[in-house]
Amino acid sequence: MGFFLETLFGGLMAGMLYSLIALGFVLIYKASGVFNFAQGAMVLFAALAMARFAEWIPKWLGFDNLVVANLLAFVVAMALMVVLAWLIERLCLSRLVNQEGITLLMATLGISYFLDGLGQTLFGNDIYSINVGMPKDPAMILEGTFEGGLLISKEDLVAALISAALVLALALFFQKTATGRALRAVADDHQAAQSIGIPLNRIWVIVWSVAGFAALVAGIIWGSKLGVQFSLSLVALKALPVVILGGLTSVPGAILGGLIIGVGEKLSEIYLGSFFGGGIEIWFAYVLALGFLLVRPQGLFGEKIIDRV
Amino acid sequence: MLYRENGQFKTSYAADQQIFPIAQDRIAIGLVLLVAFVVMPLAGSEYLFRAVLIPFMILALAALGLNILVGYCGQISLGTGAFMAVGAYAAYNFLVRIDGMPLIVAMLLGGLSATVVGVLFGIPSLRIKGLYLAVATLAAQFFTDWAFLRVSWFTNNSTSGSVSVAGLNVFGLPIESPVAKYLFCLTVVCVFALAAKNLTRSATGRQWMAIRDMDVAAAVIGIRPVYAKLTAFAVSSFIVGVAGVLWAFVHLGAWEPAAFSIDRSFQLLFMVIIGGLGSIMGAFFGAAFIVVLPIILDQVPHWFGIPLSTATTSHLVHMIFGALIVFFLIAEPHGLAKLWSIGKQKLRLWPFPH
Amino acid sequence: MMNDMPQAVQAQEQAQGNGRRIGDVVLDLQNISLSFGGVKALTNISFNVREHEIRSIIGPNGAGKSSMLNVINGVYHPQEGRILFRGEERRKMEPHRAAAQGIARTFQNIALFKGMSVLDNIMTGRNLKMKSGLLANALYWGRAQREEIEHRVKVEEVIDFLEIQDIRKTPVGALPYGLQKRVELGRALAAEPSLLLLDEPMAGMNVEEKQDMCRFILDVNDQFGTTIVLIEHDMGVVMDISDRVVVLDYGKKIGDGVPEEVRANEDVIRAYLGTSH
Amino acid sequence: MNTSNLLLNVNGIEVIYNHVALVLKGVSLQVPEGRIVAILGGNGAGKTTTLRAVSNLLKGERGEVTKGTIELDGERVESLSPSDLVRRGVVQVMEGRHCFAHLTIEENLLAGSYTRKDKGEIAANLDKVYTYFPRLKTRRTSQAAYTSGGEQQMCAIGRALMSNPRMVLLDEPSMGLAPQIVEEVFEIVKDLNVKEKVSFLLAEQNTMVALRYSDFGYIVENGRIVMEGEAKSLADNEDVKEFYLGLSGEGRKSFRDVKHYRRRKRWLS
Amino acid sequence: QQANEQFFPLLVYRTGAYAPNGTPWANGKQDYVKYINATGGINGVKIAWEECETGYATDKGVECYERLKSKKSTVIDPQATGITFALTDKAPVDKIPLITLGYGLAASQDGGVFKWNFPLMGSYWTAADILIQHLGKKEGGLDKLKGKKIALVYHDSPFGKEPIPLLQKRAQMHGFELVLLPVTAPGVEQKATWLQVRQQRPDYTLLWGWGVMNSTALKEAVATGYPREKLFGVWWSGAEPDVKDVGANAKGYSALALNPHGTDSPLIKDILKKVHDAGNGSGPRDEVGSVLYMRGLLIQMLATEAVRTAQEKFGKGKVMTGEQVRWGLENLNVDEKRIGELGLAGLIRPIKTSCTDHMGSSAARIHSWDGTTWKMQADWYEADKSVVDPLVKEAADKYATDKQIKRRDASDCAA
Ligand SMILES: Nc1ncnc2c1ncn2[C@@H]1O[C@H](COP(=O)(O)OP(=O)(O)OP(=O)(O)O)[C@@H](O)[C@H]1O
Ligand SMILES: Nc1ncnc2c1ncn2[C@@H]1O[C@H](COP(=O)(O)OP(=O)(O)OP(=O)(O)O)[C@@H](O)[C@H]1O
Ligand SMILES: [Mg+2]
Ligand SMILES: [Mg+2]
Repeated sequence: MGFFLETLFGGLMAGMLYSLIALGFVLIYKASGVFNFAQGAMVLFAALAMARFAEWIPKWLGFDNLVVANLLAFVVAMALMVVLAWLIERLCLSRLVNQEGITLLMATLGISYFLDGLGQTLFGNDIYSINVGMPKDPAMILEGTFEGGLLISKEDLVAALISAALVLALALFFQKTATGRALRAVADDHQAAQSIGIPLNRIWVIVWSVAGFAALVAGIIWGSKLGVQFSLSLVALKALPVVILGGLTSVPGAILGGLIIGVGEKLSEIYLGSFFGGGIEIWFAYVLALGFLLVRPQGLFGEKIIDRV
Repeated sequence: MLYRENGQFKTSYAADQQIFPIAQDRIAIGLVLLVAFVVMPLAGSEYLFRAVLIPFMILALAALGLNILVGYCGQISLGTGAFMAVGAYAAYNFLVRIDGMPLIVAMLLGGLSATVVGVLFGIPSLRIKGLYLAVATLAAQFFTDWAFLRVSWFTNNSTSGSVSVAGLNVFGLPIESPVAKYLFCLTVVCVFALAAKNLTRSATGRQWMAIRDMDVAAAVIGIRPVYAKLTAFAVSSFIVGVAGVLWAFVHLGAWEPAAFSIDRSFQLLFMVIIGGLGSIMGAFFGAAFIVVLPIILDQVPHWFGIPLSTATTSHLVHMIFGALIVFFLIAEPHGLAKLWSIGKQKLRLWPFPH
Repeated sequence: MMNDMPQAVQAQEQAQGNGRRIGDVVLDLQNISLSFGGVKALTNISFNVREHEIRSIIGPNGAGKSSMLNVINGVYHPQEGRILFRGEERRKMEPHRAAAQGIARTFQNIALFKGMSVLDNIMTGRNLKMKSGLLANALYWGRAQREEIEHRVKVEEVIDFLEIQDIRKTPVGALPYGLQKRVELGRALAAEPSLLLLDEPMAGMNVEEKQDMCRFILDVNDQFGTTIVLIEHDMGVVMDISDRVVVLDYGKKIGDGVPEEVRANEDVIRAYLGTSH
Repeated sequence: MNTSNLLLNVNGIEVIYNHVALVLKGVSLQVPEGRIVAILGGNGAGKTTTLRAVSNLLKGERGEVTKGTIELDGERVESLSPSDLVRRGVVQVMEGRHCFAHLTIEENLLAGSYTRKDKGEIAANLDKVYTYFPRLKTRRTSQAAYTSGGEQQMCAIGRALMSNPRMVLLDEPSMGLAPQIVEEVFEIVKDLNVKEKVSFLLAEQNTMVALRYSDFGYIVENGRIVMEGEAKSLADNEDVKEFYLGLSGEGRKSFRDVKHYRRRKRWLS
Repeated sequence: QQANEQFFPLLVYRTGAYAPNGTPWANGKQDYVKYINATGGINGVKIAWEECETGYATDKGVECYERLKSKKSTVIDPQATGITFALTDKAPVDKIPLITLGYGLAASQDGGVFKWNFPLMGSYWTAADILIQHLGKKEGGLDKLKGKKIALVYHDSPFGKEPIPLLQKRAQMHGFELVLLPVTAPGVEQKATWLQVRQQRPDYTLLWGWGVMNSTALKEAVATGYPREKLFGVWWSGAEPDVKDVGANAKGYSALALNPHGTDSPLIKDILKKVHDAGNGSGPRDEVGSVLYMRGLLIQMLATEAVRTAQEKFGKGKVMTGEQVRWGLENLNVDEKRIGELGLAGLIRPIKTSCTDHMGSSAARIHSWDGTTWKMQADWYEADKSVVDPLVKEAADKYATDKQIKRRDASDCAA
């Protein structure tokens, strides 16, 4: 029982971390109808910026204070992400107005190649660490109830809480504000949105900046967990089943999807894995998502796919 | 005004329904085939065959298969690598387990196995659409990755899970030298390109495209979505499976599941998009762009003797490649094949601009 | 059913006057109700369509006209009611089965296959009649090629009929709206349907183009004996070419009869026509 | 035409799609302040393209203005973005409705007020639209994709009005609307024109109604203006009568008879 | 390159997911080439070289191989298991030997079947064997392993799966329980794996990872409180990039050391002087002497030694062909004396290859992370031939049948 609970908690917390990445996908998709293939590259880029600036800034300015260094690095990295968003809009998206989703997806692939190259050129390709003071050691709770206690990873717990807060804030933003509504309008029909005066360029800069922010937070959390290195961009793959399970257009969906996938894959690996020889969690996550989709083709909270004649 | 269809009147529907109704096109394609089948084998270097042309052919074939599914039938798939793997491992098993199994038969059986798996994973497409389907097909990708590692029967109990083939021959002719391999791939590619072209210009192809463009309307005029989608999955995975066999047998010789990883799936999808959805030619353009361009970019600094470190070159190649993708999409969102046809159209009007 | 009789007789008489023969009921809709969630699109609607007639459905926007067509060819499944087609009761049916039974249609928001040429679009209309299989098509030899040419001949007839020869090879996406509507009609005609459903085929056309379209519709009706169900907002067209007219309003039937009768109907004037027209 | 208070002045524009298709071949037209101007013409004549050129929505269709100028209040506006134009009071209602499918009717309308910041004004506009189109009020909570064609058309027009425009570019507003609603829509157009001084440039197929409600008309054929004039004089023109209004000497011909007449004509030729 | 230069194609990866590991490795290779050139070449023959970026991808690797082989390549270190598989087929045709130091196919140790493969100094099987020996020694005898539980946390790929047969054999011999825990590549998510470790409480855990999988495993071990002292890695899990980011938390973790590291040896001092101080270093100076740098260096050194050996037979001061270098690799004899000359006295054990043994030595040590550096332990281990050799023979024979290769006979060896 204790072990089951540990697995469950582990799954929930892993799921929250997936949600955080999934959020980036959802934001951009929801707001502009683009499936942003470059999300992984953005996470890496942001994390690299954060890690390197936290290392460089104290050297340049000649001080030695981790907190200040991290804060400054965060600001600089965020500024960089905004510049990036602006450039992406200027050089790429604004010239692809009204194109089909698949073309835009392809363009984001180009962006992702570009960012990979740029990130490694600017920041190097070694392993760097982000130290924002995440607690690394485990905590034991309920030692009286269960033999050996229940193990909770403090790092994961903190990360999960941050993710949850971020996701919540963004969900509110989308549902409640006029900008949120404009973003959804753009996703439905670029041309019509333009025709009624929604400035696509501004909207896109905003969205990509917000996605850049989400990428930065994800990059910091995952980066402090895994170390900042190229593989960080691959965690995006873990977020894909979450995105479709929750629904491409739903911020709350990203959370619930994350939790379901997190718990589902951990439980399956531990309780079913041994029957299959192990290593099943990755495909199990996708099969789980597929199963849900068969019941609800638009994901749990996704907007219904409309086909009418 | 070298390129004109004016004055080329068709007197029968058969003539109008040729693959290349315009005489200049026929001549051009004849020339390309001549170069490919005769000039290249005489003039090409081993490097060109092994490192450029063979992978290019095989990936173009896979892209062709995928294009049937994505470009013609509108079902986005990210499981292409999986179907290639199924083809490769199935053909491998037929080859090693059945004595005297000819390569061609093993290859076709590999393709058929991929068809079966493809249709199986195609069933969700009856309900799931668009990007949701794309991500759902990743289930096929990860599942096969896992299965070929885990189930040692597939790899003939090799300890590491990697397998290899040797002594390939077709009708007694060995497929060992680069030229032989090249010609073999070329032939297979030509045969399948022709078959694919035929399919796409026949009733089958129109059914696929109808489903792609508007599935409700297609159903209303009497096209069965189930049949159209599943045949697209079947044909597509058959071709992709055969490409998988070639990739494993002819190009790599020895391989592990990673040869058909998710990166391959993405790579193929990109070829199809950048080349041009719904175009046979597009598959070749796309493969050329994604396979050949980085190789060339990689060597540019060398040609000019620019001393750049390997890492810098490679980062630059990444950046330039990414930028080029965006550039070409902006120039023509419907891919290189469309750019090509607009070019031809301009040629048709030349020297008048409009 | 009973109160349909006088109308039918009248219609028959009128039709004979035009040199055509109106036959028995081919399609009989009885007490159809359809709702989406809370929205009642159709409430208890009954009417029939006779062989060879031009039957119009009119009504204000959102009255449920398009929904009615969708019910007839199986895109929507009504919650209540019976549908008899050629005397047979139809249970829940997929659209492609309806097509197989000879029901073709066009759509209100053009539903052409955007990526294909005009020729290919119309060729898809013959899909049900083409029998060669996957392998034969891949080889494109013998039967497959013969079949392709045979059907091409038929399609060319349709193209000639609709006078769209010069845009044969154009991708439909680049065509102006009016021509797209014509191509869509061509696609439906290529199937040689016995019942043709037209959803606002003349929307967005100027008078000249409407005249052409009317001519096509009348000729189809006349030459091939095709039964036609027509939705149209142009009262001139409706009154001129239809044999009988059904009027819907808010999902309810408020009138049914020959054009003159409908035009005089108080309810119809109030709900739809407005002051005299 | 009196040019002293010209609102919009389009001068000899050429438009090319996809770098190859030349669609407008020198179109010039003027919209004076506070007037309703109609562009008439057959299918594919270039009406929509003209409107897109004005509202700068060509880019998304891969089209571009290659020659000529477009002036708003005497100021060149070709390089302004569509949203700048909306801020300056020029808004387009696109052909084929283009409602935001996943948004509800009310959200669609509110999205239309993106350029307005004043909450009170937005609420007032919303009320105004609902009074003009009561049907929308009853459907306000359903997703636009699930409303009927006519309801979507109303939604599209209403959405454009939410930005308090000075000039509306209306592309085929009558398409798919019931006759009564067509009248209503044009009444609303007239109303807005009279009461709120909104100018209209409208592209229409329905020549009859369009000429009845507009002040001035242009007839476009094949990318060129072939005729222009006061609406009244156009309506009296014999050619216009025959080809655009379907009227011949003795009044309207039945659509049924046209058939025989036409067919005979074809046989003769 | 000029006609009188010996050409070395250097397949490397300095970008992508494995760049942190690939870069020092590549720099080591390059530095040694530069060092040899700086000291007069191989008996006067200068070395020409060209790098090609594979990004760890097999198809890129094949492309690199094809591109560089036409320049009369001497010997190739593919730097990746997947590329090795693909090249194993091509090498005999093109007559270019492959060095796969400490990786590749374990069975390729058998030169009778794998004429062109040289897994010098160790394979995954010798590695696994040595790890078990080490555990046995800790327990005070291999027989004390009875009833113990040993988990293998491995990269789910041919690389990670290769040691399993040997470990199973050892498990049978000594009666310990082997728990297999695959980690899906690339290994960024291992929570389930380590929860299982926590549940099963193995006495020891072997780590068989590469790249990001290693540091993630260590972090998860920390997060689930698994003692690092019980965690033992293969030599691909025991370099600086694997622990750097975990820092003090990884203290106590041990891994196999295939090669020495540090900057104390005469060789490294000389390289720092002649290459780096001359402004010619390939990477940053402080990377010199790191574990993977040293591995690259060693690979290039053995390749150079093979050329030297070949020159002894085919003509000093001449450029050797691939076939001649292959002979050199097969007749390598790096004894204590030569090791001393190379400037690595006491840091590596003698390597002597033969026609049947393409490995030459299986000696390795263990080093442990003390929170800031890797500390080498004194004991040398060697794989137990009686355990490894039968497995090698069996696997090689199977490969030979599959590939229709005839085992080389004595005459072939003599040639
Ligand atoms: N995006 C496009 N790409 C290429 N050609 C186009 C495009 N849009 C329109 N055209 C072409 O431009 C011409 C004019 O089209 P436009 O839509 O302006 O006509 P219209 O007068 O509005 O016709 P309708 O009454 O049918 O709406 C047509 O021949 C059409 O085929
Ligand atoms: N799939 C659907 N889901 C929800 N509501 C629908 C659906 N289809 C139609 N409706 C609703 O049913 C009602 C009738 O719609 P329908 O399209 O049949 O009207 P119509 O008579 O064709 O109107 P128009 O003349 O404007 O085209 C409308 O209120 C519409 O919103
Ligand atoms: Mg309708
Ligand atoms: Mg138009």
